[in-house]
Amino acid sequence: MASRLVEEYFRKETLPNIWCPGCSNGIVTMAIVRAIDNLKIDKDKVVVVSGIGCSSRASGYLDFNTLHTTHGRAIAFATGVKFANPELTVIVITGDGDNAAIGGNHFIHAARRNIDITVVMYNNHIYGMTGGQASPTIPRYDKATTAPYGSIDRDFDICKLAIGAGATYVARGTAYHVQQLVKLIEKGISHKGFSFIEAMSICPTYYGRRNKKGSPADMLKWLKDNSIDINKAAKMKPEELEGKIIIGEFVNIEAPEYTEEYQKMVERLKVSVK
Amino acid sequence: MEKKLVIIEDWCKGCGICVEFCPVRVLEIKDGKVRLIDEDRCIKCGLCEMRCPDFAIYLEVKKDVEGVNAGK
Amino acid sequence: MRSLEIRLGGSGGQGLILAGIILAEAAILDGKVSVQSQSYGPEARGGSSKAEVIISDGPIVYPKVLKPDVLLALTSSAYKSYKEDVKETGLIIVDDSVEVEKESKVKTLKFPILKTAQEVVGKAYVANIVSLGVIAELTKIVSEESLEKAVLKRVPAGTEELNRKALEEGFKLGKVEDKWVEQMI
Amino acid sequence: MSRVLMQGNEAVVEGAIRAGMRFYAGYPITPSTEIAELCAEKLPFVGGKFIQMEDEIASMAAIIGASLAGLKAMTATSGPGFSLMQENIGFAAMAEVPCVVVDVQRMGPSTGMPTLPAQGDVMQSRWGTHGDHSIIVLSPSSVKEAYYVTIQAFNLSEKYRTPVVILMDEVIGHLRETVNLDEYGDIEIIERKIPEDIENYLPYKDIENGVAPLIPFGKGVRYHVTGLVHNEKGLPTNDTKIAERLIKRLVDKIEKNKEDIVMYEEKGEKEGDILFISFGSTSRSVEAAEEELKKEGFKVGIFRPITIWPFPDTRLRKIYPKFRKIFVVEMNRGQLYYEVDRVVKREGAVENINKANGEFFTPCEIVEKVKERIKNGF
Repeated sequence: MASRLVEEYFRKETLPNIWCPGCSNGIVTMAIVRAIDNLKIDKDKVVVVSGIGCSSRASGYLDFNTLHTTHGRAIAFATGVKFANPELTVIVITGDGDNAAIGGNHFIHAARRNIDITVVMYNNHIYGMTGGQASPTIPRYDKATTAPYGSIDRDFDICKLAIGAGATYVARGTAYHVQQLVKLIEKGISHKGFSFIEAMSICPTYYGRRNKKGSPADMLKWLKDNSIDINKAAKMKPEELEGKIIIGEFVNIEAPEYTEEYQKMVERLKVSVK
Repeated sequence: MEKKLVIIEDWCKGCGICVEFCPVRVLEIKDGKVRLIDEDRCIKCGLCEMRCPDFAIYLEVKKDVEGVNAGK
Repeated sequence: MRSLEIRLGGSGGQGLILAGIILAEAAILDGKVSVQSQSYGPEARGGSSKAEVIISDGPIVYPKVLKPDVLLALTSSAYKSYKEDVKETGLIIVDDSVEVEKESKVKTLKFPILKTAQEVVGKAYVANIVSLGVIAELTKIVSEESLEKAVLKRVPAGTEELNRKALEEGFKLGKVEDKWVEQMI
Repeated sequence: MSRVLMQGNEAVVEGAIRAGMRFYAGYPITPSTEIAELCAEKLPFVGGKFIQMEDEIASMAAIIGASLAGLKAMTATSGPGFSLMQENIGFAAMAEVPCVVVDVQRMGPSTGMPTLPAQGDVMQSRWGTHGDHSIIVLSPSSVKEAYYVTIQAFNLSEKYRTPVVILMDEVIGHLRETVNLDEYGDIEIIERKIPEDIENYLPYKDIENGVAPLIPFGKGVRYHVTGLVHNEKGLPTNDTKIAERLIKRLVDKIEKNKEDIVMYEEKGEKEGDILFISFGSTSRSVEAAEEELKKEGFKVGIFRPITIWPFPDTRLRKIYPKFRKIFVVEMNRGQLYYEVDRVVKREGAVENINKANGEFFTPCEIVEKVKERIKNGF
């Protein structure tokens, strides 16, 4: 036996998961499951699509319709699934390498279309599956196997990118603030349109060791101590926010949703043909 | 309503997250696995389950006399 | 089995590909078999443009024009590029703005196609339809009725009258006394 | 429908809709763009979906997703886009998702000559994606056949749960011909069957033709689809025995059913001097060349594979011994030639006639090249 959530929503024969000890991917995956459970969505109608990387392995453990695709392309596959059958609830599980580097183009265009897909990006600043290379979200001057002297790249704020590309629900949570993360994911799934939730995660094995971040618990504590709620952040000066993680809801707006717009066009055409 | 803390040893990787975030410090890592030191002091808050990356520790909720499922 | 090859040459934007399609569809309405192909430069307008049509009584195996029986050239460059390919027994139709060789082995006729489109019909862009009128009148490769039907099926809604007039003006231009026409038929 | 003038690209769309295609995702590229444009125009009226994606990688991904969600799906492209699609074509092969990819070939490599024809993607269509797999590739040589071949592409993709490539070329894609599609009469359309017993459904078990019926997402069977090596449930595994069984099944389901899959056409003499082998638009030039050579007293036969991959080798083995010389004519530097040479194990029997400059073969050129090659006898 396992917990009710595991019994109900996981493929038990695939557990234990392959993630390293202390990896927060399991925490975020369970947060997604809690959100689906809270919303009481029929699991036959849920499709979880993932790309390639550590976090993308989550789809295999989950007892939904699951699609583990190619590197960076999860959102493009998900677009096909959702557009073909808009009744399905489509959730994309992706990572910072999968989504912000190789998958960046699909990400911005899905946001632009405002197609009703919820993307949860596990951001651990590193490519874990391939052994710790720098991702587009690695903090500047932090180290990775491909940035042995510290990364000189500027790091990417993916929430800002999502907002710029037209996503209609954008939020950031962390693997420490689990209750809040569950709520943000719930709201993202309920939201009609393209929803993006960035889940700040920890990779104790590659990112943590190389950058001397301590134990998994230390890394979660760091998330706790360095996260600032968006409402509080609004009252703070830029220099006070330097190096901090702003968490909460950035955008929650209504806009025409892609699959509905297509259906409306079809209805209009039917009328005009008659 | 009765709650019981359950540990799935096979799934536990001994990362120690639950130990650190237990508000009453009743968990420890022994031989690479988590262990409940003192059941009486456990307040069944569920924070360990919330942050366990391996789904290896959880509160089992048993139905009470009225038959209300407290899990939902 | 008789088979006629027609090449329409000019510049991009003159509507020659559409003209080729219309000619091919008119032939089908006449109960014949036709194919149409085209080539164009990368530019949608202004580059060179070529459309080809083969009209036959039976199946057409090789779908491209090798030796045109009829060449239409609306520009000098089209004339220069394609005149050598035309069969000796064929016909070259050019716009009167095109300077033609005096010593041409192939029968060559000049018509004010572009001018008629611009000044008589009133729109430069119907030169393609004027051309079709000229070709049909001269060669009888398609019937006038079928050609008119094909034109009206393909031109944009709202331009039917304009194109009908363009076709008529083309027919008028093409009414010339010439032995070649009898040979062709 | 009766007799109409139809473009090759248009015939593909007509065939696809007839076959039940209700999802198209694509990205504009010459000389295939008319396919996307016509799908955008027509699909809303038949209950279908059209989406213009951000690139060809996404287009290929979207049709796989749509197919898993239950719609017959297609994309179309040309060389550069076909290159971009390769990884996800491999995913469709590995995850066994039915879909149809049209490659209207143009002159390459790279950007090449976008408006001019070529047949340089023969090997790419077979081996373009990495790893061992089999694939079905069909090549029509007329507008009418483009319609028929597209319907069969969907049928084969459903029957064998595989991506099917329609290898067209600029000549057939842009050519308009007089066609009467009614002449085909009723064509059988293969639909997806949902099995009675979905309780014990295994998406990757060999039930029939090497595959299990594909139950779309959302129908109550929750299974996993992955590009990783997987067991019958679809779950990833590193078990080398399972891997071997899987790859063998993926290859065998096509190679062992070759006789059901292959289509070809034979014309001219059954034995004689010259056997021409060509496909797609080039076979139109070859047919015209054959007429010329016949007039000059040569005995000429034509073998035209419509299914390029798997190659119809069983049939070719029966035919070729009766000819003295075999010429493979293609608009490339020699690709199908190697496959023919593999089948015909006779020293010096197979020669290639090639052209790779964006020009369509004229019958005359072929005749001249043949005469040049045989001037010192066969």
